[in-house]
Amino acid sequence: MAEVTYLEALRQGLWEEMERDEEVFLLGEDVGRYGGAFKVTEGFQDRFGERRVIDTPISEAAIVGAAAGAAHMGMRPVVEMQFMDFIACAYDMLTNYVATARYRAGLSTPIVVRGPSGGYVRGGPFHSQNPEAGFFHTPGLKLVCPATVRDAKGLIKAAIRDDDPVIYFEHKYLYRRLKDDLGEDEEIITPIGKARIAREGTDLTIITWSAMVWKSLDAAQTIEKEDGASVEVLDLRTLLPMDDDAIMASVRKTNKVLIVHEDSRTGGVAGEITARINETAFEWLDGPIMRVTAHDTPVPYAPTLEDCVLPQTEDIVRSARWLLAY
Amino acid sequence: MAEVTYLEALRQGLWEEMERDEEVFLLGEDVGRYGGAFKVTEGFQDRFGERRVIDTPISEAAIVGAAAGAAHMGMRPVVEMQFMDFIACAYDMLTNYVATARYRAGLSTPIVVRGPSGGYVRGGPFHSQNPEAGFFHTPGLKLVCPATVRDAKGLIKAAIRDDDPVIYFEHKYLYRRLKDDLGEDEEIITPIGKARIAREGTDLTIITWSAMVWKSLDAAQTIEKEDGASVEVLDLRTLLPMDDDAIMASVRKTNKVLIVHEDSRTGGVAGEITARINETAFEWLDGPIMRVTAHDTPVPYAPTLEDCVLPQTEDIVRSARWLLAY
Amino acid sequence: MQRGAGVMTPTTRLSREQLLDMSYYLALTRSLEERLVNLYRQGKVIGGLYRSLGQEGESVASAYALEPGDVLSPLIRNLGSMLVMGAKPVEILRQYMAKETSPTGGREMNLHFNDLGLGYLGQISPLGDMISVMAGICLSFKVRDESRVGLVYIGDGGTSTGAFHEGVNFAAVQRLPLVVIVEHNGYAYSTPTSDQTATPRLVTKAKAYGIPGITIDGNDVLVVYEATRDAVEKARAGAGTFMIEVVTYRRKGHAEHDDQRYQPKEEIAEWAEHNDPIDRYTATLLEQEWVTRAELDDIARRVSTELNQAVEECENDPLPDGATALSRAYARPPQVEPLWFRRLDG
Amino acid sequence: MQRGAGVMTPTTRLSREQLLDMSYYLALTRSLEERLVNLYRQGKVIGGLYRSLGQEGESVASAYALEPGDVLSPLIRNLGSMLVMGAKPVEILRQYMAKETSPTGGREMNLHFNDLGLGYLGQISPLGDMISVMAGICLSFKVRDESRVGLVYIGDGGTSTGAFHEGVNFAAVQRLPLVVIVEHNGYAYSTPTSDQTATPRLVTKAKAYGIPGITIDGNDVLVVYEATRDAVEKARAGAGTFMIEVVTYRRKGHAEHDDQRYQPKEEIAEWAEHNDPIDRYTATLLEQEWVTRAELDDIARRVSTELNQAVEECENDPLPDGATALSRAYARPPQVEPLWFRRLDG
Ligand SMILES: Cc1ncc(C[n+]2csc(CCOP(=O)(O)OP(=O)(O)O)c2C)c(N)n1
Ligand SMILES: Cc1ncc(C[n+]2csc(CCOP(=O)(O)OP(=O)(O)O)c2C)c(N)n1
Ligand SMILES: [Mg+2]
Ligand SMILES: [Mg+2]
Repeated sequence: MAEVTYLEALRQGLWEEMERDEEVFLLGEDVGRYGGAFKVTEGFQDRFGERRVIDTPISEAAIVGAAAGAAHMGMRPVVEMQFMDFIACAYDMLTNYVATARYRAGLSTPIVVRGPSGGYVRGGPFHSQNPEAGFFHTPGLKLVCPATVRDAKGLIKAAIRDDDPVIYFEHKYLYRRLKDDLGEDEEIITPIGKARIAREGTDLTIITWSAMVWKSLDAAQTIEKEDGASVEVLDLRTLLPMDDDAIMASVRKTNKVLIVHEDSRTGGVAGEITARINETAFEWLDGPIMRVTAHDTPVPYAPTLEDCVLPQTEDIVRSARWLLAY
Repeated sequence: MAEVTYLEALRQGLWEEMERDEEVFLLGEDVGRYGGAFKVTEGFQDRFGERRVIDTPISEAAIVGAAAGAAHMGMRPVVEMQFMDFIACAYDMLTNYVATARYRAGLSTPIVVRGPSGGYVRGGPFHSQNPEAGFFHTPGLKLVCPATVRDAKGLIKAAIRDDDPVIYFEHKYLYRRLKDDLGEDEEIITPIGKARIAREGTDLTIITWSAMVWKSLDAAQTIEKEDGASVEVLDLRTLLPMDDDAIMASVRKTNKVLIVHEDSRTGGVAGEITARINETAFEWLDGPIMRVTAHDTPVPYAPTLEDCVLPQTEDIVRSARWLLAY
Repeated sequence: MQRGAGVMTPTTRLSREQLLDMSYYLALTRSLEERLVNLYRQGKVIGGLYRSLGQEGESVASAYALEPGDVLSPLIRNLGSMLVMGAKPVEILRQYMAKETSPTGGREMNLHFNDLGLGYLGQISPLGDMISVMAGICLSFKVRDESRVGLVYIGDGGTSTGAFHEGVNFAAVQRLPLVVIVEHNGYAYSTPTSDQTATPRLVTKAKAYGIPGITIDGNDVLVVYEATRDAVEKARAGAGTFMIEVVTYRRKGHAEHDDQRYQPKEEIAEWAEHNDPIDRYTATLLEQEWVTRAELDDIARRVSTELNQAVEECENDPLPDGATALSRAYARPPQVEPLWFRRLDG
Repeated sequence: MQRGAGVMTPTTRLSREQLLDMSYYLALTRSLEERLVNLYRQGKVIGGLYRSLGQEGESVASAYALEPGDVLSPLIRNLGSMLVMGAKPVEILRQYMAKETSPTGGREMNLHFNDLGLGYLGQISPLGDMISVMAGICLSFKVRDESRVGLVYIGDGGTSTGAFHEGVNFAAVQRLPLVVIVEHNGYAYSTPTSDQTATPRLVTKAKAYGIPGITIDGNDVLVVYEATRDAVEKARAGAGTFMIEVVTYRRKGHAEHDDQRYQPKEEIAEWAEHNDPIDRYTATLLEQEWVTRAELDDIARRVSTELNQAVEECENDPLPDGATALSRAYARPPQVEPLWFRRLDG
């Protein structure tokens, strides 16, 4: 049993689904002969051929549109965005065409749009974005954000099998830094829409997803060690649909909530979570729901600047302490 | 002193700014010889000429990009989106280029992107949208949503003079239905970033903007008449920047909050407002912050369906009563 | 559509029955729009009404060049194409009136509906988006080695969109069996084509994508049929993507509410009097003695009867039940829960 | 840039001084990139490094055809253009190393910075976006009756974007004084141009927009200069938008980390040995006896000294103070408040 990286787990998931279902195919910029900018699809074109691993022109909108058309005909396209920052170029296609297709026209559009998102890699304003909030607001889409090696595999497989369009935000910081042993026997599929308790706790709930799960776990550990308090970390895994039940169960247990996301504050997903908790479990709250997020600026390039803009483990520790003392 | 419509007030604002500052110019689809799909710019080309009122190709991204370039050179472009639904086609340009220009490059980009948004006109999925939440999450943009005839004029003038890029969401339902007498003497300029108390009250605050201000006022009146309760209605006017002070002052006064927006629920702007109140005025709350919004679907076409999806005055009345009784 | 029926007439690849069939669709298109105008004036149409007067020829003839299994995506003025593919007048009427019984159950308007079985995929409003979607449909044909072809329409105005460019380029480079019909009708809403693009011939855009293109008289029904048929056959044979610029004219305003003040009256009159596609087609059929006046009169009567029936059949259909608005945003869950305030007691 | 200096050499519109000046910029570009490679290997460059090896000629020569007041927007491989416009090597170095002293104060990377006074506007990453922005800049020239011209670069890959299409079309239809240089260097990251577009000659795209276009040898410095100069002069005279396809070759990978396995080794070698723009230019200058070997050696020494100084000047500059990250998201308010958790006591 060898350890595999987050990236390798993702690869495995894609590979297995392509072996299983010949309707699954890949398209995107440099996904074929190059194997993708991050080499997620390296070797796929050799195995599955040029018809199932398609190098496309630089046209995010057309790639998504073409995926949608193929999906209407029963295929299962998986689109790579070279960086998730460029999904902005397909915004109209995703929000106006893809997301509405079933509702307005009864069309099935089972596509997956996946790619690297996130910062902490000194990528600057256009290679560090977390664009989930821009799509979170569009009914018809599902948004998936795997945090673990296991979920990188299990969720991509579930996304491909899902009958609704899924945007799949991988975190590039985790690609090669995160490793785990996935065993070999069972098939790993992680249901979309179910959160995961990454760490059990009783005094405070941290609600988070993607790379922030790891910073939150680090913070929880520090607090346990230094303060003796017990922090629960809830990894949402999917933002749309959101696992309200898991959120509320944790809130009812700990009565205090900190939401941590990497994206900037205003209009980030934390707002919605706050609203939902407030609507459903207001009486269970022993303190305000607080947020640790990036600041409201683009993500700057210099390490010192990026560190200032993005949330850090120490920020989570301090905020959690503040809430625990509330 | 004649009454003017919301649309006419907007026209006046644009006209006055073009008279005042020759750097102000208009560009968009059919804004010139036709005067715009809703005739907001009718007669402008006759007065200001083809160089200052430019009919463009159908290319939302290029229109915004060209406006940005001209703005860098000191001009003050005002872009019309024929319907705000099509602003999705300029999403990359607005969020990646325009919004970041000052931050990353020190460039000044004083553009206004304006156009009709909103439903209740049986416009179907692509002529009814309220796309503010898609941009609310982008630092660098300002978002303005005038509700009144006076603000339609005062805010467009302020938006044009603002040194930051402004997206200006007009509400097409109000265009010709809303009338007011603006007097004639004073110049009307409404500062960006300041909310307005549309109605004073003591028992509950409704926070809202754009067309929902009017439904909220109707609801408040019904409640006053039928229940004897006093409802405050806060018209945010601008979403970015948000007038936290006005929000918190009202919350501290009434201790109960209902947020009403026309856009769908999940990921809508109400989430952010909930989070901010919760962070700043949690102890002042005597009940959960609740939301009245559209349902999480596209806006359907048939009147019966649209009525079901969008929030109605009666929904506000019921929700307010529920909160008052909490 | 009466495909392959009967014996070919000289100089065309169409039989007499097929020629009459096209006459039927032309008459049906024009008359259905006239019915819609009446309903619009009576306030029964919800929202706008978009006419194809003077452009029916290119719609009907291009669609008629397809075979069963082929798929097209119409624009708002391609009513004729939809009808040829098998959309029923009563469906169109129901769509325009947002009836419960409409193909979209009142969720969407006018021609925005689809039946992939019959071979049409309704557009969405943002112009240009359907091109890459149709490219994707053609990609499925190619990957599956199916001998099917796609056809997509775009207006002169629509060619300015980035979506058009990305979509046609994608199809071209992938050599997908897609025929792109560029409808050069002089205007995009109020904007003349000369303000839309600096090229006087839209077909020059084909060169940018390395694909063949031709410009044809869009108001000559037989020319449109032959040209589309040629392109469709080549695409079916694996030759990739084609562009056809059809030159026509939009005789009505952008929509019924538009007073067309920007279109010179003489220009409209000129096209109406001397270049109506139905008049020209009818004249040819009669001149060539391929059909008789009586047969055409029969068609007119049939169309009239069918439309009377269609209007009658649906005029009193109810609007959809409001609550159905909450279904089908997703496959799973198939239903959006009514929000909390809708579950409160009155 | 030594504009208009000295006497023209025969067959060119350039003086000897100007020819030497271009030699200087060519050498400076190539050497600066070599310095950057060293710094990259030492781990001092933050993020990726993008080379223009083998393409320096078209960058330098096209920028050199502009006049003071003109504005260009470079891509990541147009280091030569930036230098010609007046960007300083030390600025480039600082950008790549994210120094406090860099033109963007460490907010942005590599060539992504601008000085509209000097006449360059740095790109953003989403390809194609700069074309309509440059169209807007040229719109300001036109509206203000200024006799200024814009120049924008786009890669073979970038021509596939909707942004390219909308931008060029907008400029063309408005007859804006914009020169669009399409850099046909064979690859977009790993994707050969044949997977990007079905047209073998990118200049055919000019036809789509109704504008003139030519294809030239992008590695012939004098040809690029002359062609750009022609286009710029016509644009300045009010003739609208021009497209120039420069045929060149990307001899390095997309970025320094890319092993180029998809580029045939012989192809790279062929271009390196027989078609290097600097070698060719130098050979011509010497053959024609417009310059001497000694003068070129002087330039090499000068470049080396300047770059030594530049590296020394900035290598030890500090990174920016973190807190400056919160300024300048808006003109008003000019500062984002630190979030609540940053105001808590440690
Ligand atoms: C992306 C986008 N922008 C704007 C519109 C609004 N709009 C609807 S139809 C139209 C004009 C279309 O003209 P053309 O493509 O020539 O088609 P025609 O109406 O002439 O058939 C415009 C601007 C739209 N539907 N989509
Ligand atoms: C819209 C968009 N999609 C994807 C990318 C990622 N990307 C950066 S450079 C590049 C290749 C560009 O190729 P080309 O335009 O030919 O320029 P070259 O690198 O050859 O100079 C890609 C795909 C991007 N920057 N923008
Ligand atoms: Mg047209
Ligand atoms: Mg290239």
